Amino acid sequence: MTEAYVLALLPFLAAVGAAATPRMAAIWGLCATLINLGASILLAARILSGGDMRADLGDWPAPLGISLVADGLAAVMLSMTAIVATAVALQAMSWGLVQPRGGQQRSRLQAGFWPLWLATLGALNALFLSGDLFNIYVTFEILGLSAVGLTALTGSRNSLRAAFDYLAAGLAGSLVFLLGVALAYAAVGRVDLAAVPALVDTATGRLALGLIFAGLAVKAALFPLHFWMPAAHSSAAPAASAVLSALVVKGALYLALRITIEAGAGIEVLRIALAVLGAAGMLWGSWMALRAERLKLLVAYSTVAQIGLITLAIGVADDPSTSAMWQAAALLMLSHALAKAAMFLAVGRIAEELGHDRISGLNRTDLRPGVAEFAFAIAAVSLIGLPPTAGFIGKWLLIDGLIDRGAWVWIALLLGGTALSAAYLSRVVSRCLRGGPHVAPGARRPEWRTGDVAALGLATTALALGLGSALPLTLLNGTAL
Amino acid sequence: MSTVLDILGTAMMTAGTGFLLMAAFAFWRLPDLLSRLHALTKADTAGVALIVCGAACMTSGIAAVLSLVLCGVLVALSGATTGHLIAQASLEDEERA
Amino acid sequence: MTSETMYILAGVLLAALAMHRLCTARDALARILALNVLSVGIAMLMLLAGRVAGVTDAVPQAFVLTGIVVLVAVTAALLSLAERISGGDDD
Amino acid sequence: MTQLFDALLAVGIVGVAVAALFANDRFAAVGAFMVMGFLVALSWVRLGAPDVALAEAAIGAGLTGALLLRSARRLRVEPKMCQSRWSVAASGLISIGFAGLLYAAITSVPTVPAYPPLVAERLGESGVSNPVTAVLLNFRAWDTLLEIAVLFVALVLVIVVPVSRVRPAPLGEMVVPFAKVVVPLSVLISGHLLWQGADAPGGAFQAGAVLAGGGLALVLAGAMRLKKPLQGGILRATALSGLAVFGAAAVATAALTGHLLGYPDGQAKIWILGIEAVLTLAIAATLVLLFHGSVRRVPK
Repeated sequence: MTEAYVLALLPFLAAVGAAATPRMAAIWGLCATLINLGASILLAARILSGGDMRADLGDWPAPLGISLVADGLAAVMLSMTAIVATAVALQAMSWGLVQPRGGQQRSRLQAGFWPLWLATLGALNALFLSGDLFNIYVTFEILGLSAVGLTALTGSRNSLRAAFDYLAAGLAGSLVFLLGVALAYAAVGRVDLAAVPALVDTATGRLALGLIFAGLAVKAALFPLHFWMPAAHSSAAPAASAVLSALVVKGALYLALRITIEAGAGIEVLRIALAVLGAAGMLWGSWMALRAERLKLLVAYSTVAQIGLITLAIGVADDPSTSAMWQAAALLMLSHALAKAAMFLAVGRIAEELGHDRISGLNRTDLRPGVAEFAFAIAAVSLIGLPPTAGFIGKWLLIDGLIDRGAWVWIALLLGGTALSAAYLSRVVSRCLRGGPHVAPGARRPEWRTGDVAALGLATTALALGLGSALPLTLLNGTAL
Repeated sequence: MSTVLDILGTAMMTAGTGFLLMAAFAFWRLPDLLSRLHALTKADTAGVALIVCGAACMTSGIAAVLSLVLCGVLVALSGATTGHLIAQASLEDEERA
Repeated sequence: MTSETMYILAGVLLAALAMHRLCTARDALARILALNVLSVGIAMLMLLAGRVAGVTDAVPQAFVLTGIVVLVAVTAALLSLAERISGGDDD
Repeated sequence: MTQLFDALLAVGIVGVAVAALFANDRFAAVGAFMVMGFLVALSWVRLGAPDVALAEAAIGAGLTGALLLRSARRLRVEPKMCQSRWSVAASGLISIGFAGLLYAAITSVPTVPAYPPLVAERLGESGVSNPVTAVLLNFRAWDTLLEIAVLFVALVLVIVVPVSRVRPAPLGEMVVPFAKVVVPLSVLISGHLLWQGADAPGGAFQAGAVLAGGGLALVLAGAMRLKKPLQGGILRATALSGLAVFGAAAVATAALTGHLLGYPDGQAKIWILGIEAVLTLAIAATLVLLFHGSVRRVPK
């Protein structure tokens, strides 16, 4: 479990280092991110060869102590985080955070970005590894605070307002979650994850689960509790938006999936509620994305829609001991993280090149589409779920399972959501990639930057993951149920 | 002996509580800052001092009495100082206005 | 009615009143206050849930202590964001 | 008799909470919130949880109250939006239903906590005899480490989003003598709380909060001006040292025993006291900085 210890602890230590020595912050950040990537790969390899791992911190067995649990699902999430983290770190290294408006402010942003970002990484790792509900509450608080810090970094009026609403909503969500934990403690007398199955038996326990899910719904920006999210995600700096949208909301979604797996059968009402809200969110988010005028806002609303899709997948998954449909949700999370991070990084690059992010002004005659537009298009293909991307495999698993059950209503909703996502994403892609008359013959191409490598690399990973989806599926299959 | 001390202590604590209640009432009813401060600081300090003395009568052991006295002294010190600070701050505000 | 029941009622009322205020208030300070009151209510319930035969369980006590410290940190962050928005000086 | 006291206290808590939530005047609301904190602390003493009561009085009521008071004047009062009566009524009804549900849920099952026998069984191995300290710094030290990380992130956030700084009080002739008494006392009390935390109510968080109170007295008296980069730097380094030292201790324990935060046999008390001593200073520094805001260089 050395890898798990490294994953949980190293980012925090590096964050302190980055905060203490602002000039070296980027070096701390890059080193920690790379070690984090190595550790997560090692951990995944260990789990593939040796099965699940478990460590009692301080050698105090649960429920008194806290256990770190590393199974296939956790390994998939950790690797996803590490890959996106590497791309984000590369981007932030090469490009800074915002359009520079003054040396001092820029350096302050740089100095603030790395500690906050490393704390986000550490909180995510700790969350994915944790086997204890109260411990998870604390990781949520770190995650919420550092994500808010990332939102507020640009210092503009809009981002500060969005950050305040984000933090207030996030705190309300985690307090509701904490109330759920308190009730869970009242119901079964302990708060480790292994106690979740027993919660289903009593009314108090079911109310506890309901409150826990309500808190998670706020944190994951599940429709109709998504009100804080589009503003926060669209007003942050691009590297920060990528982290917020690709990773931070995944923390809550992961936990929702984990708890439904642990609880097994017996939470039918909750599952149905999740599926219905998920479907509603998918349709609403898609509709808003269709009407959005700014590119960043479109991508942010597309996140609302995709969260809806993932929640729908969590909701319709059967009892995990009998069916493997929950793996579709995990795979969709993975592909969404890669594609959405690529998309936000690409959008940041496009906006930088154009000087604005209005969709109507995307096709400029004096500028040819560049690498960023290409990355955006690949990411869009994965988000829509066209073969051979990971998004396709996820949706295929989901629809396959639904066909077996004959749940035609859900299938229709899924296909409708897919069609809508194709519609709003092609609004952008068609404008970006259309050659032809609107590009003047001598139009320049944007220069290559190292930051482009990050966006393109992520998008390609999302594409390649569809071909190599056997690997995450093998990992997930090993998850003990 | 102990009953005498008990009665004395209870009486002092009751009186102290009365003082505190009066301070609260004054804070609620008096019209402006300075008169509120005037009522609050004195009645508050006296009330806490009485309660401390009353409690000291009812406890045994020098350690408990000492910490009680410490509480009383701290309240007296900080009450006086903060009252002074608030008054001075309001005076400065008035002069500036 | 035992003492425990009365305190449980107090905790429940704190949580519910704070929720109501959180949903209806617009003022930033009022919302922050409501969140703080909510957490006190939750802490009260957590302590009482762990009270059996007149003894309070030590583990929820530790939870509540952690919660208090976490909340003061988040409150400070919320207040500094709110002050910055009110201040009107964005650089 | 005690039951009457409990009833009065419970009613008082709810009444003051209503005042804190619904008062029109901001200062009255914050004042009521602080009074509520102290009453709640009193009720927790009654419930046999003195550690938490100390923390609630010092941090929950005291420091949070001070923070709110600091902001109450600075925050712009937002114009009252005309909320429809129906939505307020609906929210009220939902809250009443929620309260009923919550009450029924809490009281319907007799809780059988899994922890007390485990804590009792393992307390001897934990190195301290105060069960709350044993849980916080040994059994569930990972929670505490992450909690310090929360403080760290909040500090970074406050530094990134700087606000205008606290104006020291006008120095009157009473302030300096007062600070001369209070600051040494706060150091003394915090040291006492830290040391006694091993066996009796107290510990790093309470001690840190008391020390922070002394620090704030210094700042408000104008005796400690964080404008000087040196003082701000020392304070900031102290604040950062909490997470750094706790994290380093975790690494060291993993290297020594193979278990993250598993202290070597028989040395638990030394490790716990060492970590707590650093945490006390770090928590105090963090809280002072959180209250005071960060150093903001105004270009002039």
